[in-house]
Amino acid sequence: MAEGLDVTALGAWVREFARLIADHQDELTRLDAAIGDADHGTNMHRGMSAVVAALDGTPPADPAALLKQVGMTLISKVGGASGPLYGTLFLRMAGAAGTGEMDAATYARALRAGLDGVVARGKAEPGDKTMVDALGPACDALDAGVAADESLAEALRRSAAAARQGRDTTVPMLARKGRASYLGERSIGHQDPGATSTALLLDAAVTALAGGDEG
Amino acid sequence: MAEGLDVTALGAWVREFARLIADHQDELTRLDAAIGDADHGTNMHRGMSAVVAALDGTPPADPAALLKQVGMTLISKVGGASGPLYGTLFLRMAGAAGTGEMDAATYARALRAGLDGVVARGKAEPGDKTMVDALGPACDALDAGVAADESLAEALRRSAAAARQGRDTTVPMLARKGRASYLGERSIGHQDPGATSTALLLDAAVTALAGGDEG
Amino acid sequence: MKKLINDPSDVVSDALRGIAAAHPELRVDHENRIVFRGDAPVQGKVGLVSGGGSGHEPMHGGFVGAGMLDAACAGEVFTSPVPDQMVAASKGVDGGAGVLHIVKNYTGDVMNFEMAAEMVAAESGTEVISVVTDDDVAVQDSLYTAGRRGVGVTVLVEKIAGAAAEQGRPLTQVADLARKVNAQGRSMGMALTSCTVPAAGKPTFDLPDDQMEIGVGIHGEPGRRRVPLAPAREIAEMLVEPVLGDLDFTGGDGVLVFLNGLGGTPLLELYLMFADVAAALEKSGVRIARSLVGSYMTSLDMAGCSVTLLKVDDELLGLWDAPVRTPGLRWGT
Amino acid sequence: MKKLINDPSDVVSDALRGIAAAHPELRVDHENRIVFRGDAPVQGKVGLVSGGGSGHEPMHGGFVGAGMLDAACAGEVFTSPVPDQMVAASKGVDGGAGVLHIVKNYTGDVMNFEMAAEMVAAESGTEVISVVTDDDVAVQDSLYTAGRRGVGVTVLVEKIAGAAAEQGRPLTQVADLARKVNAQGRSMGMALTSCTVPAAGKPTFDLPDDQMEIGVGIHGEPGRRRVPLAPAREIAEMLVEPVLGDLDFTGGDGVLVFLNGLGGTPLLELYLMFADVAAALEKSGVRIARSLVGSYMTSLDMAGCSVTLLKVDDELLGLWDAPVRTPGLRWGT
Ligand SMILES: Nc1ncnc2c1ncn2[C@@H]1O[C@H](COP(=O)(O)OP(=O)(O)O)[C@@H](O)[C@H]1O
Ligand SMILES: Nc1ncnc2c1ncn2[C@@H]1O[C@H](COP(=O)(O)OP(=O)(O)O)[C@@H](O)[C@H]1O
Ligand SMILES: [Mg+2]
Ligand SMILES: [Mg+2]
Ligand SMILES: [Mg+2]
Ligand SMILES: [Mg+2]
Repeated sequence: MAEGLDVTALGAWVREFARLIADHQDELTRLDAAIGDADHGTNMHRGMSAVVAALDGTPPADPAALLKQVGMTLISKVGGASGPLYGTLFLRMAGAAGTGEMDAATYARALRAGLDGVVARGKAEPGDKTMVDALGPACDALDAGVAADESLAEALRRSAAAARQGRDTTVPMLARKGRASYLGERSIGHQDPGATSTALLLDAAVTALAGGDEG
Repeated sequence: MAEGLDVTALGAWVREFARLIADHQDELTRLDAAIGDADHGTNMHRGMSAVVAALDGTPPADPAALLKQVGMTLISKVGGASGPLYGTLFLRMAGAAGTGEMDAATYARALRAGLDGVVARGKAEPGDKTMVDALGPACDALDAGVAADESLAEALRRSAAAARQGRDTTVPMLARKGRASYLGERSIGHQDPGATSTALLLDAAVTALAGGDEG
Repeated sequence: MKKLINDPSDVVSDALRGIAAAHPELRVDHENRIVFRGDAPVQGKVGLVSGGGSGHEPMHGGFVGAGMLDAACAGEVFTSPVPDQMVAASKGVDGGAGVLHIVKNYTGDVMNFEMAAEMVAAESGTEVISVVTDDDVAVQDSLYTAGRRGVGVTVLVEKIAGAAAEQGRPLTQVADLARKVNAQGRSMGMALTSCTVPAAGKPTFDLPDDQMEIGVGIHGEPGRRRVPLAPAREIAEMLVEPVLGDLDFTGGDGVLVFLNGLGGTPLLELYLMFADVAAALEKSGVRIARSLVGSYMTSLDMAGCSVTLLKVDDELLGLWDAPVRTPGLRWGT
Repeated sequence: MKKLINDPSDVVSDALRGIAAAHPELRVDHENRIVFRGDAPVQGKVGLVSGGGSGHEPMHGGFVGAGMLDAACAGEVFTSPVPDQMVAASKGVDGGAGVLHIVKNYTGDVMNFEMAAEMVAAESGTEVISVVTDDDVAVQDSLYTAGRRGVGVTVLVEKIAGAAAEQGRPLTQVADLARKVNAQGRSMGMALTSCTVPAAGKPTFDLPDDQMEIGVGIHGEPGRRRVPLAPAREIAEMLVEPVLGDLDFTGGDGVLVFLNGLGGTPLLELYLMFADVAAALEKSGVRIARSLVGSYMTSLDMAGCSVTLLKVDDELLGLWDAPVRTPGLRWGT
């Protein structure tokens, strides 16, 4: 796979994310049942199905247009906490993406812009037991990969691994944001559903953009 | 035990019935759950507890007064179908009882008057799957015992056996009266709760009046 | 048994304490277990008395107030009240124009109300007329049986007869209207789950996860038949079809549709069911003139619903729309 | 899963069809999933918009009508609606006097309403003020968390702010009143059972037969703690005590008590609970000025209840008593 990410590559990423969400829908809902309201899988699946349908309907011309379309679709189809958060993530990535092919550094900057958007919208800090705990480490890993001049594929693998690790760190955390926070101490010992779907987003990037497996 | 039934003997009968109802409360309710509304045990227990309390409070002077007090208490404490039916049974018995000791023939006439009252109130015919299917055979058996010059104890045993047998015949019947009638064909195969409590009434007579076991 | 109760044998008296606390505009006779209009007896007005076993709330206590009942007698759970209660209620609402007893057709209710009417007649000059409701098409009607159960139409009888009484109509007219509503109404119910009678402590019947009961009443009696779970749309057909088969509801001024929840079913599902009931009626050419959706005649915590159709005309519509001010139904001025 | 539904993913649109069929006086925008007052926009009146996830019926669609909401946006089950809906609703109720958004404090609801308000501001001259309700004392309040959930007080805010808007008061006053009600209200809830989200198909949590959850919200989230089942009287104490501990409700003009059913609990039990809640309040010297008992803010089919107390004064009482004409709450002329 080429080092630059064009609109086709990004489309493949988004579609792969939709596929992983469909596969993990029940798991995400089950995680949300434990510390939330049992809808995260349903929400993400509804949103990503709409995203794929929109991509099929009006194929966007460039990376920025694609990411914007994904963000807008999520905002207008998902609702709940994940709709505005994932929607903002993609909208902010669109703002940082431009219309040309994205290299590893641009991609890293775009994802961090997305993270900043999520934090601006949701006010979560690292350790609050949210998707930020998977997205933050993923951004750091990408930056590190770019700084170490890794290939895009290598950097993506590194960031997906970091996201999965970040996801796992949410288990012992006490939730301070989102519905899980209502549980207080009882939120401890459960994996955050949003961090879990975020890890899938980064896994999808490996499969679709790095041309390799998730490992 | 003396051949004549005085107010003490009748009081013992009613108290023994109350005891049997308490013992069989759950069974009666379970039978009613199958083809009715799951309250026959509760209803009879509430009523007979009130009857015993009333007997303790104001001991009646003679058989007629006792039977009337039982009937009035049941009517004003039970409700449902069994309240008016058992209430009427005792009220009509009171009318036929008089104030002196009852011999077997008087007792048989009184019980039949009770049966007639139940039929007048509830319009059930034999075979409708109601308490009439236990009470009717019990009256017939009592009459037969009296005609055969049996002792009171023998006649009571015979009538209790007939009531139990009548109760058992309700199992294959299709209900045409009471709540069980709503079930149509689905009422078949279940024993009628009212016939079951009526069999207990006749059993109580054996224990309390015939001085013997239920045999 | 998971219920918000104290001692199971205190359920009715505890709930009456709650009704009294929540509705200072009503007067509760705790000893006789009667809910009265605060201003009963209303002079010159026919007094409406109903009642029955408890476990059907808001029926009947929640239908006491201007434009509906004057008094409601609360029996034990699923057990008709005793005659003493109906006697006390009848006396308490007698404003000189006579008293109407509205009785659901159950052996126990009929017998206890009958005895009460006999006692009132013996004791006082109060004129009592009884109207018995028997609208449940799930039950085969026959001279030789207990006949059909009184279910959903009872609420409509209480509202419409109550409005007529409030207008000052005489007893015979109010009774005729009550009979007319009963004659023009039919119902059919279904259950997704059993209910649990507090004193019994466990579900009245067991129903597998993939089955439902069609043709249930409001006392946890099993229904006429058990069938596999089906989508709301098919359930709507199963309820509407026998109702329409029993009486012609097409033409005329249309129908009042009452979709009733049985206690454990939330309003979301009732509205959803109502959409499918309305669709089924439209398909059959039945016009909806009025509708009522909610849990008004419950069967403890049973999940399920019933559909009641009432053929209406201008008179019935006028009385239905007339003001009512009770805890359970309230509209108009 | 035993529910009166068709395809689980159609639950919300199917129920909206039912609301439209049952309430011709409302206008339902099926595409945007908005329930409007039939006469919206009312010129010169502040428009009240609320909304949230579905599964809480009658909230919010059942509170649309004169004297309460002008529009309600229905999200998926337990999922906040999307900004497009609130934008369309705000436009549809804008009668020139501005629009109030009543938002329950959940991350999703707050963010989606926030985005909607930004979009309305960007697109039109309509003034929007948002008031967020957060009355649930089960949740520890802190600057560093999502804060308290908005629960029962939301119904009271919608009623009281709705009455103020109906009287023609300006947007800032209506918003201030809404904030005042939220500030003076506190709630606490409990569950006997979990609920089942239709799309999930099984109960959100497992609760043994002898346990209950104290401190639940209205989305099937487990509560703060799990304790053994207890009599209603003790449950009343468990709910009232933390509410009274959070705000002084004694003295003054008394309180409005709102005892709410969570969907699977019948009215019989709610009245019974209310008796014990009233007794607990009396013991603590809290005077009941008004009460509301019923299932007004449900959590699908969850069995359980919540208690909301609102400190009232003459102004709030007047607005509470003011006429309201919605499917869920209806009184006055
Ligand atoms: N303030 C927040 N900031 C970042 N992420 C959040 C925040 N609140 C919730 N989330 C994420 O959203 C996830 C829940 O999403 P979802 O279940 O779809 O929405 P809802 O909580 O509205 O039901 C959580 O697992 C968490 O990762
Ligand atoms: N019309 C009737 N005639 C005689 N017995 C009847 C009649 N209807 C009902 N019963 C008896 O009453 C019993 C039910 O009593 P119970 O459960 O206490 O009252 P309810 O049916 O009102 O709940 C039935 O099992 C039957 O034996
Ligand atoms: Mg969720
Ligand atoms: Mg019974
Ligand atoms: Mg009964
Ligand atoms: Mg949600």
